[in-house]
Amino acid sequence: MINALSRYTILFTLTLLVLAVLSFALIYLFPGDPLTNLTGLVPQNDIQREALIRQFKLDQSYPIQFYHYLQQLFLGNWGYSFISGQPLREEIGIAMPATFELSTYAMVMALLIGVPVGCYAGLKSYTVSDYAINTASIFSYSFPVFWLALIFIMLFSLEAGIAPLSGRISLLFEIPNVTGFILIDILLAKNINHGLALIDAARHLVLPTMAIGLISTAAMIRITRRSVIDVMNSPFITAARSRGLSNRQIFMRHILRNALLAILPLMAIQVTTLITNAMIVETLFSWPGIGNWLINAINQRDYPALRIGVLAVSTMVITLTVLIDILNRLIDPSREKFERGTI
Amino acid sequence: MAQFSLYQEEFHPSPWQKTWREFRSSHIASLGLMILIFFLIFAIFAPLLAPYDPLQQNVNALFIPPSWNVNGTISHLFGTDALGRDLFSRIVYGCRVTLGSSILLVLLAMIVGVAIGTIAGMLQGVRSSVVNHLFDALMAIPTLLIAIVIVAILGTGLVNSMWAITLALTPQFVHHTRSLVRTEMKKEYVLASKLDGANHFQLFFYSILPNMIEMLVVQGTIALSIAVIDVSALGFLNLGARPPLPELGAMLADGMEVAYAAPWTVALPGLTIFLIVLAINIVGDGLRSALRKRLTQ
Amino acid sequence: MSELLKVSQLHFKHSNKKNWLKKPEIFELGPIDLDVKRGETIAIIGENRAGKSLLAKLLVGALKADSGQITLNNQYAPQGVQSTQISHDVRMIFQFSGEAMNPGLPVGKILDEPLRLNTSHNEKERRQLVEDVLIKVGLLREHVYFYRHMLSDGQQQRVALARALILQPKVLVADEPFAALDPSVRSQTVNLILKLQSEMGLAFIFISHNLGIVRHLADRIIVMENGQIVESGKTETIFRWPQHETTKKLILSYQSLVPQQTLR
Amino acid sequence: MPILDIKNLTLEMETGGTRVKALDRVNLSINSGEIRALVGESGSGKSLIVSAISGALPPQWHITADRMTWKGENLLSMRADERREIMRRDIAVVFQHPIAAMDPSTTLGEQLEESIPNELVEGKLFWQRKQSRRRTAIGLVHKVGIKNHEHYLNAFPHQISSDIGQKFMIAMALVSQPDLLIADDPTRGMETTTKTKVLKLLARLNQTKSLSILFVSHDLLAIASMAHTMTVLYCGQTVESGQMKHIRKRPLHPYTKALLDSAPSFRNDLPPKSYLPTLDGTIPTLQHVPIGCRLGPRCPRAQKQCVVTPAVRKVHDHTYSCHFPLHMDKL
Amino acid sequence: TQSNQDAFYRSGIIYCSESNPINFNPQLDTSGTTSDASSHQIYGRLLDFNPDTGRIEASLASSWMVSDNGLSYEFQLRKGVAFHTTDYFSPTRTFNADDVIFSIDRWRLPSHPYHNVSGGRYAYFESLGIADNIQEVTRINSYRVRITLINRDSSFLANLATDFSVILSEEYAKQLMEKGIPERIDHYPIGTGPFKFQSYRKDHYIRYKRHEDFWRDVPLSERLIYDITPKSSLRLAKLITGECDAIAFPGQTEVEVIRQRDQLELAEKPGLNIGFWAFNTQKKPFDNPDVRRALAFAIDKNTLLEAVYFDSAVRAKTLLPTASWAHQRDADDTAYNPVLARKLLNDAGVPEGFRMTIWAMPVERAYNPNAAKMAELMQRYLADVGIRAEIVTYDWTTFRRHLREGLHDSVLIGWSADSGDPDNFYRPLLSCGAIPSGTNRAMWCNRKYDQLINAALKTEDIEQRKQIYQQVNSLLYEQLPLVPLAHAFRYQAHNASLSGMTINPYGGINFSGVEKKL
Ligand SMILES: Nc1ncnc2c1ncn2[C@@H]1O[C@H](COP(=O)(O)OP(=O)(O)OP(=O)(O)O)[C@@H](O)[C@H]1O
Ligand SMILES: Nc1ncnc2c1ncn2[C@@H]1O[C@H](COP(=O)(O)OP(=O)(O)OP(=O)(O)O)[C@@H](O)[C@H]1O
Ligand SMILES: [Mg+2]
Ligand SMILES: [Mg+2]
Repeated sequence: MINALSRYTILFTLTLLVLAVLSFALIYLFPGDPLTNLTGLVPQNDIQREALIRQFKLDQSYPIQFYHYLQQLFLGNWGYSFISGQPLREEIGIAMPATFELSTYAMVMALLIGVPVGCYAGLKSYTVSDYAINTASIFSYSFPVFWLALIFIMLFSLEAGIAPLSGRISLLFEIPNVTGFILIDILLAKNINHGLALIDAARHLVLPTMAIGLISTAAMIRITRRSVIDVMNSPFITAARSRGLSNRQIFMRHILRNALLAILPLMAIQVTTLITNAMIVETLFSWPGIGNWLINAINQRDYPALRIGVLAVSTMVITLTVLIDILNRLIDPSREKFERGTI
Repeated sequence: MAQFSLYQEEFHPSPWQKTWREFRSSHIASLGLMILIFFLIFAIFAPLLAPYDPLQQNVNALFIPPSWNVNGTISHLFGTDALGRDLFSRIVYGCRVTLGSSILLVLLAMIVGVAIGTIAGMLQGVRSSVVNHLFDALMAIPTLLIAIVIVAILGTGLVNSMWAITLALTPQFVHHTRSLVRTEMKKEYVLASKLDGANHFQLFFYSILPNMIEMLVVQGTIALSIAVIDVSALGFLNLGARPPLPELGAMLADGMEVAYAAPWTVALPGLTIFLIVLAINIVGDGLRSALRKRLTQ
Repeated sequence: MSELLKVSQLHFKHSNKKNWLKKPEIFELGPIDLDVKRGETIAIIGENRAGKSLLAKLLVGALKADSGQITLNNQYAPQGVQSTQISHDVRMIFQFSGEAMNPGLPVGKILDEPLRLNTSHNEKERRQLVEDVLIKVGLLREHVYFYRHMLSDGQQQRVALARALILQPKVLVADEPFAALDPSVRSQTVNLILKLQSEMGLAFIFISHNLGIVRHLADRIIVMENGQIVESGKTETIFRWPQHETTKKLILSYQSLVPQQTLR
Repeated sequence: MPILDIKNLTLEMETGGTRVKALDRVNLSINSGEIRALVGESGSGKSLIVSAISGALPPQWHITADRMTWKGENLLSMRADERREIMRRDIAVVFQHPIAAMDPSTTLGEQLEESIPNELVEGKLFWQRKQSRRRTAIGLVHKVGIKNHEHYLNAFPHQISSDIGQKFMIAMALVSQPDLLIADDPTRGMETTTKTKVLKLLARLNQTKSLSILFVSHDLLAIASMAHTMTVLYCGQTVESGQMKHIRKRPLHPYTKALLDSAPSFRNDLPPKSYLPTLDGTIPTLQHVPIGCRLGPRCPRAQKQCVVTPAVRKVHDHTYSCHFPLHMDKL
Repeated sequence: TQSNQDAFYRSGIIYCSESNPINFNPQLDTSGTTSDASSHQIYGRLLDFNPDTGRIEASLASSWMVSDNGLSYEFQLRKGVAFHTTDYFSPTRTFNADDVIFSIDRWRLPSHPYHNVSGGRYAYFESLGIADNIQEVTRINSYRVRITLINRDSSFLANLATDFSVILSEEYAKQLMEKGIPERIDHYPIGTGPFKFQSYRKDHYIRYKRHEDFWRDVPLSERLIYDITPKSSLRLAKLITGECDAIAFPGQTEVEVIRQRDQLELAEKPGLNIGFWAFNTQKKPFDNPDVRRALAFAIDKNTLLEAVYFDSAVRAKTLLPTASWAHQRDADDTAYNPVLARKLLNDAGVPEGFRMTIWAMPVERAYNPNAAKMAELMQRYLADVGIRAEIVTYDWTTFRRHLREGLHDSVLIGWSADSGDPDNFYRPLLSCGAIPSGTNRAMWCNRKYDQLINAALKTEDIEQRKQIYQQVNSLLYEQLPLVPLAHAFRYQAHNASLSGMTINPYGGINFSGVEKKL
């Protein structure tokens, strides 16, 4: 196991290194001045420019530049947003948790609803309820998330007026950003009406979470159902049954376990989809997350922000996938090689 | 000498034909396929089917509701948009742009992915595992990010967004090809071919490729549904196709500006994307279960 | 009888290091000396994991030995998969499993492959050869269009045999060719091999756990244990006067199963 | 009074759009303390019978029988939980593919311990029970001839070879001290020494614990050495059934004879390297079974009447279904 | 509890604005977004326009005197006007003459230590050439200031009342300079306005708090929040769901929706603005007036008006809207004539398939509610005359940055007047001095034009000025550096629960006196 872990660590570092190289290359690939792309600073005159170039070692060879770049990344000097002039680390520090929070809730929703429903459909495979669930899930799964979100907005916000359509919380609340997770930050905040704020935040959360969550839930149902059916049809379940184990025992000890083990690697893909969907939905719900931030950055041609943002998100996603991968390996002894499947 | 009584069938279905038979026996899957073909016909014969030029503006016909609305006219089946363009024609062309470009890029991703995946699968040892891991990692990077980077470098546009999606889809094919090649390579018939003196190239073409086609088709449908969603999502976010081009996602984004005055400009393109994706998913699902059925038999 | 295949000091070491916690499972094969004469049938017997399959693979060149050499017709045969001479003259039938035949290709294509790769016949000649060999192993011409899923186990085994025979090899190596076959199909296969041997002068090396068949078919027996040949000799000698412990155990337990009247 | 009694078991299933009879009026009965062998070619439906008895068939298959009783209780009309109870207490099954029949995500030890019925576990507190389970498991593993229990109890199914798997399956089957053991090809692929050991174990259990065994195999040698009675199956039909020694001496059905003849070990008169007697052709696929006697096209004695399914005939306790049985003239 | 909850939601006003301000100092930027976010909220001016009459009235200057030659202006300042107290600044004194002098000298004097802070471009003042016309600003006493001009300027007082002539705190500036962070003055502003700046997050919000010591006695909401929402449809949606109390620039198509809803109120007024299509006259072939004329002939203005403004606009012939006293009713206008257009293009040597860019604003403005749509319409018209137009759009800030760099071929943009004076149209839009300041989108410089508009300022005689502007109009028709398109209505939509909202003809939104009732 330690062997595998160290292998993972090496490969993971390697991947991050590749990402770092790519993001470093972006300095030169993006249009405009490499210096600005790197730092987000616009030198006012040539003297300042020279000084900055020397400071960021842009006059040195590429490897040295890259080394310096890595160093700065580690030290947390990620440069400044070209547009707002804020340190990028701060901006990402606010935007990233927002996306993460949204995805987490959607994921929790997908797991809490998707897995039991998927199990149910799998156990009742080829019955009416299974067909109904399956049809519903393939429908939900086919929604383009942006359209679904629009429909939600029209139905629930504009027509029914149940839930607000933008932001994380009414702007009247002033919630200091501590953890980046709004619900936690509300609890940490002082001088506000916590109950009111929590309700308000929850109402803001409902629609975006639903929009992302519905698609992920549908995917989860389909994965779980498939996996449960596969496990149920496998000979070892027949064998267990003929050993006289009770249905409950079989389900809890054998079906569930093996089905979930098969689901886990697929979750890695789901995480990617989920975060992509979260990023798209953010732009519709004005959720102050990383997706919204990146889209704004591209509209504003804020190259330093783009570079760091892309690096940050891909690092996050890859870290998550690798973690799931390792988890999978830890708890699933039987899988020799981790294979990704499909829904 | 042994005499065989041969129970000859009318024809000898190849595995692929068997899967096809299974597929056709499912009504839902066939229906999905029909819808998909319907859209494909839209895509291919758009110029013949569309009653108007999708770019032709008509200021005298702004915001005409769809024909089923009391205020609608039959000359504009789906109504018109904010510039008086015929929405039906735009959607027909939209299928062409969105679905057509998706198919193209999936094919491209497939070819590249299979090539790399095969090489990675046939090479053993460290090189392969590093390549594999890197591709796995790349696979995790959301399309949106890649698209953002590409758009930042090359500028917006349908073609640029297509590059991005191709780039994002390729690892998936690499991965599946690689794992398939790996498992196939362990099988005895491959060893037998090797003993016959087949080189890697021959092994691939005669032993592995015939067994890969189904995986490719299934994987292709998955990739296609992702591609359609991605193409339109990027269009929607203004990172892909540019406004006058009738791309479904871009049309949707366009319609959002006038969502109150003309809700159908949001509803219909969205519905089209949804139906295309749904049809692809149903077909993919049908294929997979047909495949599964064939394999368990 | 002339010496066809000569194996000397063949050595193979394999260490299986899957789990870092435990000691690597080292498996060492050999050194092995063996010679095979024309038309001779040799049976390899031994316990599970004795290295029988490994030896078979080494013989046909599916694996590369660490040291030692194999000479074919007094010619040194280079080791390894790409050696055409070996693949031409020493052919292998794999232990029956669902994977011995490519599921995506029809029988005709499968049989065509060795010809295409190893001979310079044109399309038509190859087709002719394929049909000939199909008939030889007791299948029909029409079977060229069949896919794996349309054939029964026995027929699949015949295709494997056809594939081995199509290049007119001198030595045929078979890894448990009968184990998974039904009694009647098994007898058919045994008969087929016997017939081919007498027709083509084929040397036949096979691995089997079925001592009944071994006794019936083999001229010579090789007993393996732990990667070593512990005993070898004429069939009757081995069966009547086993020397090594393992052999004794094997023969004894076999005879304890065989109904008494046959021993009388 | 047989403990398991099956009469005219028919199993129909849908394959490739057509409905086929995979089992056609199969009769099988096992007496208490008896070892019955079930022989037949691959695909003849042996495993299907095993599944039918253990109730492991997919629900969409149609199963009918005139009689299918366990100790007088009708298995077919039984409620699922009653049947499960019987399976847990009285009948144990060793499946054909041992590795596939084990949960890939659980260690062998756990699975073995899980199969130990609660009433056989000593102690009240859970760790005592746990220890007790472990002890029982180790004992069992030793019993079936696995020495290195430490290693194998903590191993996962994919880490073991199939002969170890088979032994484990047997251990798992024996754990509940059943009345009937159904063993589907338990010795496939084992080399002779191990095979003999396993067979001896089964025979001993049969004698000491009066365990009835349904021994499914096409290894005639193994069967002949231990079975008391034997049922021969061909293509989903029972062709012959009776005392082992009778059948060996005087098989009535041409197929049985061909089967016995094909094993060289049974024939001391056979010169080495001579052709073995055999039937032509192979077993037909289910979609293309001939009407009437399914052996028909392959049978050396086939005549016109063979297109009618032969009735079951009985001579003493020796049943057969053939229009033109062998040796009958002598009887 | 319910009442608790109501009280809380009533305590603040949320305004959905259309874009990010560049900073919080309107001196530095002509964009309405920046001034909306700062001038009336954070700052005060010496003079103000009365929102109803449009007349100049006293503000921080309690009274003023103009000398007879029109060159000297003396202002009496209001006493006891407090600056904001925030976590980044605590004033020790109230507003006085030093603040006025600092505020004017900052943009007036290139030698001023603050002049180069934040880029040193003061677009509005530069484009009108005001800085060069001021001789000096003198302090008479703490509450009295005199401004001396070089030339007579009939629009001078009006300019002091515009959104751009805000009063900054001199004390704060000094403090910042000592700390070495002078540029903070434009990002963490201090003023005397009704609201004090609290925090800003790009693309997200701007927060203000009530200025407790505001000198005017008007009701003030406790909190003011700008919710930055670039999409007009989304702004309307938020207005409907009550997430915004007021919105900037409701889309023209949405006006009906707002009218139909009881809980929403829509105020409209003919706006003092002009939407136009400007050519980058420094680029070939747009330096050729014939090409520009050809392009102008290629488009049908009436269609644009119909499709983009939904007839809530007046067709523009000149730069001046109908409401202006200098409006010329009978001015020449280009008519739709594609044949002529093509001919002119051929004559000018512009080939078929010529590619050009039309830059379309990403945001709604009063003068052009949907530039992208207009660009698409024009794209088709241009295609008819064999020109392939590509539509370019960026985020608003970036868009204007690139415009200033002159990267465009042509651009759809416009101008909202800041004072009613005609010079406020002619000078910033097309004078040579306005090129570096970035308001001259055509980058067009014409001596004769400059002479004419300068002459117009020298006289107070309305008729004479009208005469001059007619000459200017015909010069513009000849040269056509830009094609005037429309003068649009101004709309302002807000929730009916807001009271005290007024619509300002010169643009700019003001939340003092606005209250929310539930
Ligand atoms: N491809 C391989 N390369 C190296 N070692 C192998 C390989 N395959 C198997 N081994 C190892 O070689 C040893 C011998 O295995 P082999 O399959 O030759 O035994 P066998 O005698 O054929 O057993 P059985 O009777 O069960 O088939 C085993 O311990 C196994 O771990
Ligand atoms: N799940 C299934 N679906 C369709 N057909 C099946 C299924 N299982 C078994 N069969 C068919 O039923 C017949 C009997 O199969 P069964 O497994 O009982 O044979 P067997 O006698 O056990 O053979 P073997 O000796 O190889 O184990 C075969 O023809 C097989 O194709
Ligand atoms: Mg072996
Ligand atoms: Mg079986």
